[in-house]
Amino acid sequence: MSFADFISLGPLITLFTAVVISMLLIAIKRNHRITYAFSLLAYLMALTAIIPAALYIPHAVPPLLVVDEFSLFNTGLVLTSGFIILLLSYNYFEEREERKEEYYLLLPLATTGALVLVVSRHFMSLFLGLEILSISLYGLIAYLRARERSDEAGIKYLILAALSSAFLLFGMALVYAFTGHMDFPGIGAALRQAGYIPVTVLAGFGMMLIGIGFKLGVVPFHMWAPDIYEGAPLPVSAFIATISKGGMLVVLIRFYVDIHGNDYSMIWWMLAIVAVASMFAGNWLALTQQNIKRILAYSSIAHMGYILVAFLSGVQTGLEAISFYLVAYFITSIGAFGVLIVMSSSVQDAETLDDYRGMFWRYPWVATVFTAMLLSLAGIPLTAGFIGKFYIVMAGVNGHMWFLLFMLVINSVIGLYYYIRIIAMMFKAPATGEVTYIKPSLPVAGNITLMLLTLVLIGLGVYPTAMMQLIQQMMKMIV
Amino acid sequence: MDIAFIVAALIAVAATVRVVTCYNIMHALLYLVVSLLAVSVVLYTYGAPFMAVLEIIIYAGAIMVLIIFFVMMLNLGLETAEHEKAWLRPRIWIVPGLFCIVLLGELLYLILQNKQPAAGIQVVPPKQVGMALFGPYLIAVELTGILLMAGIVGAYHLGRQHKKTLHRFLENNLNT
Amino acid sequence: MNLHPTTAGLLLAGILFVLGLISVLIRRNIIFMLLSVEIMLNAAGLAFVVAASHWGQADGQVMFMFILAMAAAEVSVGLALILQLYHQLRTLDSDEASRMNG
Amino acid sequence: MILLLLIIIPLAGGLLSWIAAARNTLWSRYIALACLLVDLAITAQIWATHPASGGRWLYQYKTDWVPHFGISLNLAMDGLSLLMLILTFFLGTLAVLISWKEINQRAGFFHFNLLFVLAGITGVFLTMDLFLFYFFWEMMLIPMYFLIGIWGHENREYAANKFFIFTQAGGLLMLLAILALYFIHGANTGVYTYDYFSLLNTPMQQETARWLMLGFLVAFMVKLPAVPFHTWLPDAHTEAPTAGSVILAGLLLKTGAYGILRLVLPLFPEASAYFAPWIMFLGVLGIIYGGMLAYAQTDLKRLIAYTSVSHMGFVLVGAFSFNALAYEGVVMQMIAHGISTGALFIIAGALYERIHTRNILEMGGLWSRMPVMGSAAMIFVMASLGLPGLGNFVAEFLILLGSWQANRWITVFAAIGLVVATAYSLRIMQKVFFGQATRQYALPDLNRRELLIIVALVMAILLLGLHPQPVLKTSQKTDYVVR
Amino acid sequence: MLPALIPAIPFLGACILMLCWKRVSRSAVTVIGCGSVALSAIVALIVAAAVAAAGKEPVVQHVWQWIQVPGFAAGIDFRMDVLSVVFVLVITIVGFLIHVYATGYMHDDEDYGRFFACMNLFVGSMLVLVMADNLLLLYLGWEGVGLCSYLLIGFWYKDPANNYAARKAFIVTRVGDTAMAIALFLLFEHMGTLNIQRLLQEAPVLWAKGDPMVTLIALLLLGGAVGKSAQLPLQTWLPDAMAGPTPVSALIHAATMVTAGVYLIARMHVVFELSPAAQTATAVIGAVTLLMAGVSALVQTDIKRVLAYSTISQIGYMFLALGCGAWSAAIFHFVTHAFFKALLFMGAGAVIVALHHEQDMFKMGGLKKMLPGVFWVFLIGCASLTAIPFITAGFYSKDQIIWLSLAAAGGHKAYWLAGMLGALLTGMYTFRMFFLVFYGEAKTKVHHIPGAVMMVPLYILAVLSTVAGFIELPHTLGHVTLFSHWLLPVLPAVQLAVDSMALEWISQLASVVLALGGIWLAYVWVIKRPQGMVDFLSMPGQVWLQGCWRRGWDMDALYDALIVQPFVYLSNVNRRDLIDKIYTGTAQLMEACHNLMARTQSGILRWYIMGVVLGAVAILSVLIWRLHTVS
Repeated sequence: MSFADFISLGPLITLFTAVVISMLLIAIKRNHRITYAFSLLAYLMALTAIIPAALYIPHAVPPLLVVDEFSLFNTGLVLTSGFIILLLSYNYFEEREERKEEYYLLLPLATTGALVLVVSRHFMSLFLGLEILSISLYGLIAYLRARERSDEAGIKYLILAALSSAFLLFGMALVYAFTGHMDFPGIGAALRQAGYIPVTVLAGFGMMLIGIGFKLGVVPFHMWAPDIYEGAPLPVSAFIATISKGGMLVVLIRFYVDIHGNDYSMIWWMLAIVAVASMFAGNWLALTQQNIKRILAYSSIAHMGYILVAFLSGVQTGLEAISFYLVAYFITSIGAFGVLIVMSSSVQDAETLDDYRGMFWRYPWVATVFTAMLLSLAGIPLTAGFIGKFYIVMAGVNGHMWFLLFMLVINSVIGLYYYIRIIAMMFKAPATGEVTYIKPSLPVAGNITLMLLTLVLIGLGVYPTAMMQLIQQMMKMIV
Repeated sequence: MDIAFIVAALIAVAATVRVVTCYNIMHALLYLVVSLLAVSVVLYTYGAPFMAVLEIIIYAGAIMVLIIFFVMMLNLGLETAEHEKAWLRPRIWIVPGLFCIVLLGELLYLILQNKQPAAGIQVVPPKQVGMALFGPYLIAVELTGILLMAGIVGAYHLGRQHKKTLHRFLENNLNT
Repeated sequence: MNLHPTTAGLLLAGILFVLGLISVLIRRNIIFMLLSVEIMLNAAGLAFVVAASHWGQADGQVMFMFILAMAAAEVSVGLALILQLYHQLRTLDSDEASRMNG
Repeated sequence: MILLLLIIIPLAGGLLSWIAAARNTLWSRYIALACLLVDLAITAQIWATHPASGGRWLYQYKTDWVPHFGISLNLAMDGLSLLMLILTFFLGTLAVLISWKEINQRAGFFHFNLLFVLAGITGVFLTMDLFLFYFFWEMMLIPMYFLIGIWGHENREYAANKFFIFTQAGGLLMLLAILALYFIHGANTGVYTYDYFSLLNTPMQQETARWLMLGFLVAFMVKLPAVPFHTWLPDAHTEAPTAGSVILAGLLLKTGAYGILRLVLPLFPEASAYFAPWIMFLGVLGIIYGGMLAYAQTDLKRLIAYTSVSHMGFVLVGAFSFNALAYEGVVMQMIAHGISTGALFIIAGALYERIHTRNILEMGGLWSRMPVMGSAAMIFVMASLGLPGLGNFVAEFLILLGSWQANRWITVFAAIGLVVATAYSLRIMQKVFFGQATRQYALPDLNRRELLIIVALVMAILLLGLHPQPVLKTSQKTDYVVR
Repeated sequence: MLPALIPAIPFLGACILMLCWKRVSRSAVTVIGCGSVALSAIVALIVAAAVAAAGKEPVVQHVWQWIQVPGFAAGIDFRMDVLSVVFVLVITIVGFLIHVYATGYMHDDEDYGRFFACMNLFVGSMLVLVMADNLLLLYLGWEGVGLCSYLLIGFWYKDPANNYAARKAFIVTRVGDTAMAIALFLLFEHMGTLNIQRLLQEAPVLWAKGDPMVTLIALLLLGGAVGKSAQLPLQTWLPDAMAGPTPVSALIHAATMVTAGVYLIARMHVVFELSPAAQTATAVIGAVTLLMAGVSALVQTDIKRVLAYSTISQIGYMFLALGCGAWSAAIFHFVTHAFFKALLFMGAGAVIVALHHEQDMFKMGGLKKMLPGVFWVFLIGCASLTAIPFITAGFYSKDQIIWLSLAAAGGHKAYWLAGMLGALLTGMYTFRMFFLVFYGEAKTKVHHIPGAVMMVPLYILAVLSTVAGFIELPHTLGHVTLFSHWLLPVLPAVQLAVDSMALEWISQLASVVLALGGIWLAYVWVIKRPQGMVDFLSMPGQVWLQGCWRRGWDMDALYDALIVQPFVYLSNVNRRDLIDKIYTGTAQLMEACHNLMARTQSGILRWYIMGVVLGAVAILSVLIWRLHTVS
């Protein structure tokens, strides 16, 4: 590995090194606070490492990895999200689990997996990144051993993830068998050269889609999502909702672009069906759901459907839209889970709708944040989610996908119902009589984080230009 | 078509079918080992001697042993077999089985669509593998390290026995 | 039989893969499920090696090794989890682990 | 710049009054009132001084917002906008005043929402950028949703949800149409922009234009509301607090009409002409169907709500007549309906405050106890049935006069709608104020604050009826699509 | 400035009264209420003099521009020409008298001020109606008087029946108004203006005689007129309108507002002249109405309803005259009718007040001695209504109509016969009422003798009912044409088809005989042989017929069944808005989908794996399917 390789992969290496060091720290002395602080520092350092890496872009580390603007952008996104999730985690674990320190190993490890995904352009690194992510997540999901649902969620995720990995691998093998390449550009070139796409390769793509679809949580590979969101610790749910999905999406984009996915109508059709099914399933499932974690899970299914619409538009705007949407979605999801976290008591998660009854009148600021997040999910102006959805619709219109857009509109309307249901619940008058509410922990760090997230959310909603320019620049490079 | 391949393939499939149908978990595991051994022969016939060895050592040798050890530790023998018998009713497996058969049919059909020019099996010697592994794929090896570390940390955290002494809050909760 | 060797290898891998899949589907015992997933992973690995032999490349074999490593990690974490679950539920029935639904 | 100020004042005022409410709710009320009065003064000043002749645009303000997409902060005011703004701030001021005593809970947040709705409406009336239009269009929903959902009556949540979902659904279709227009324009001219003026003459296929036009139209018809998209309205109006009902009926519905005038017709003249008979048919259907529904209601606010459906049918009929007379009438109708229906809601609200029911079967004989309120109600009921001398008559007459040239049968049925209007309007008076009092109430008549509001409204509706010329003249500063 | 003052003063009075009648004393209300009308009357006289002085040139005044948009303009413009002068004078003078009378009649009412506010408003609106220079302003007055009529019929709002009557009056007239509005649209479409003078000037240029368009317009205008003037088929509201206080009935539902239709047709006579069909329609409507209403009046028990039907009948005469082209005759009858019908109503009002708001004639009787003043004026009114020859105004006006319905160019024998029969009926019902009220034994005690305030207007009107006829005398009796001559600048002289003095004599004689015959029949019926009549009337079939007549030929029931009930039924069926069901249905569908989907989230791991497998099968199936369709 050359010096340039080191610098380019700086964020990844920094983070992983930090994990090793922090493991040693834990071995020396178990201390929640120190480990926490060190992990935060690690993330910050990894974020800083992006700056020198940016000097070398675009830089390929053949054959596995490539560091370009797109990957650096997403590296930054992943790291920032991880950092925020970590910020929100401290109080959550403080009183729930006696052994909290391993969390600070597993979370950066999972983040590392996502970072690998973000920079990978090869089946091998894709697979390894995915598995690093998955295996860390097994541990994270089941982290709270005292909680009944954790194990259930963990085992479900484990079996399904392994199963879908198997599909992914088999699909990769098929592709490899008929193209002789495992790196994305190579596959693309081979297919171009062949002039046609062998059926078996298509079958391989189809099976890979299962593996990818599982991670993205799209129909019909979505069923795990609500159970895992419900069973996992809240920060981990936030992680799964954002980083895990985002990393996969990034690699999917790269793959799709490199193999010139637009050339193959078959893939388009598969994704289109999946997109429509995801939108409907997600929104229908969430409609009268009482558990907010599950609502968020279902909503994320629907959101992946929306993203796929942009994906399918086959225009550069679509990819830009995905990137923007991803940013908005990250902020929003983390914000929403963040609210759940700060509203949870030290032992019990605030997850049912009733826990939020009249919340606006008791905790106006947190409720405002939550409202902003939900409105962003619903795509209402003044929030980043609006611009994101606008961007997606714009891409769709640009690609003349009227049917898909129409479905999107219908689903946005359905989706609206359950978002405002939560909002309405928060604005209801508090229940009269003897009702014991969960006593929220409301940690200071969490509150500040949420406030900042809200500011960014609204900032992006009001002035998205800078972000858009960045994304456009970056997408020009990869297409 | 190599006879060795055909024989090994048949054994592998047969053994795997037994894994699927066997009630006793120990038997199933042993059948799986047989299947893995047969697969290792297949690997060998496909010019991957090193992989064949690894298959035996790691899969059959390490992973299966781990599982067997685990099963023995939990002492799951007979009781589980009874359960399996009770659970494996046609009513339960017929529909999924059908779908899987369909899937199998489709998969095989698609694989058979292969129109590549026939090329012989090329042996890839272990040295070449080693060169690749520590040449271009060095980073991948590093990543595998990370992967295993994640596995270890996860298994360590999850595998530890519960202490009955819970956190004070949880304790209160349980008491009340 | 005049099968293309790559095709033959892939067919075997496909059969093993689906057998594993059937097993995952019809078994309720979680250990069996884990086992079956291993079959599937192994089949995928086999497919890689077969493909590698077609192209005469080492890449497929390298991939096989990584799959092996991943399978090992998977099993270790999986067994740890199953252990936890067994302690809680006193059963390995995966259908029992369905307290979350809706 | 002054246009931007018009939007910023209520926004800032909203925040300020929310914050101030923590100290003293009275401050909050005064701040809200002051903001709206300032805006009202500004617009009135513009109205009073704007040159009779000269260009169409009184003010323009343009600055980049998201240049990446060709989105700009493009505000402009012509006669139509000016009139709508005056109406907005006028009714806004009244809305603050009527909430003075009615809203005691969370007054700060109430004013925050109220002012934000008004800011959104102001934005809609001012913006000349389609993206921005959509932005404001959606922006006013949320605070309105809160106004209904928090301070509404018993069934408020259902109503608020319904309102929100309906308007969102329409809005999203409009978004699709806006974007399609954007790309078509971009593809044809190479300039990707949301600028209204640039998009005005986008060349496109007739077929496409028709679809896009429908996208816009549905959004506006939901808001208007036209049959068959009207069913959110009775619920929302009924459940909203008085101020909410006033804003809804007086202003929100007008944004739909405004959208038709500003966007649908100029952007798609051919397509509009193509669909005009059908849309006019829907309009007249609304007039009669809404009227019949109004007649059957027992809930006073619901009754008034359905009268809105009926009256807004006239707007639809007029707007698609492509006739200068009808356009003038539509503008008049927007203003007059805003005032008369707003006033009726205020009266309904005042009644509710006194007798705690909206069921007209439980009322009766209230004239003797509240003669002033009764007289006021009589005036607005008469306005609602189109009595000459009051604003609505001028509006409806001009609309019918104009639409007669476009489609006779539609006009005949619309005119028959006036008979239905008589039936339901008089029913209000008969059930509420006439007859024997069923219960013994000790009812105070209008107090000084209410009197001030009502007098302002009466003056307005009388002026509109007897001397509508200033309004008509101002509205002529807008270029309508005339065939 | 003067013409505008005429309606402005009553409006001002109305405004003042509306705003502060609770705060000023009753006498102040009286002064404002009556004073404004009196002032208005004085101004009207001055303007009339000015018109006369200017050689009957109209006085036009533009007050302000009401509506001006491209292509259309309408101003608040008043125009006093000879026709308007006649109406204005009648309205203000009779109005003033009725106001004065009302100060007595309404003296004890708690809403005294409101009453005068509405009355003033009415006078103002009515003046706008007759002075308007354009049809839009006319329409304003037209609807304004409708509003006042509504307010005053329902003046005693506590009784739901009154409100019902008020509402009915408003809605039924609104139906006619709608027709009129459409006529306005048509006029505007073809002429581009609603200015009456320009319309009248340009109509003959634009249309040939008998043009279908002009017929349509004329018929629609007629629709408006029949609504307001309570002619067939929209006459049903007027009898119910008697629910209002009696001065209201006198002013609005006898003297002025109900004749607005007559005014409209006379005003738009050019249009009607262009359309013989519409003229025929007018005449036929008038003839049929006068007969039907006359028959109905015959069997009423309520004194005010008799007068109401009589009003309908008399306006029928006016319509008949209009239909025959005898414009000035119609207006002349309007004037005399205003006098004697106001007199009769107020006389009836005096009786009603005296009997403590008893309106049933069969509970009256023998009042001749108790209320001699009322008796005499009532007698004069009855005589005038019955058209007793030579000494009553009614004779001159009505006789002219009967004669012209035969002799005029648009006349017809059938019209004449109807007029004749009407004369008989008039005599019968008038004197049946008269005898029932003033003769026979007293059935109700007199509570209250009407004072001077009430009686003086009666006396004045009695005089007017007598002498007003002398301004227009037939050929046979001196041939004075002051009135028709006065109207000549506006209303053309009647075209005579038959001009035979002998025939006119015969006609007059016949009508006199019939009128007197009617009186005689009434005498026999009520006083001489009441029992015989009772026997006759209780014959089978007769009872039903009588009931039918009493109910105004059951037109109410007919409309009720045909229009009102279906409307109410449909409204009530749809109260919950069926269209909403589409949306709630969609919502329910969504919920059903949710429930369906939620069942897939069973929480069972194997089921989830099944999902994955299904997905795999689906993907590969799509692939194979596409493969075959593509290749």
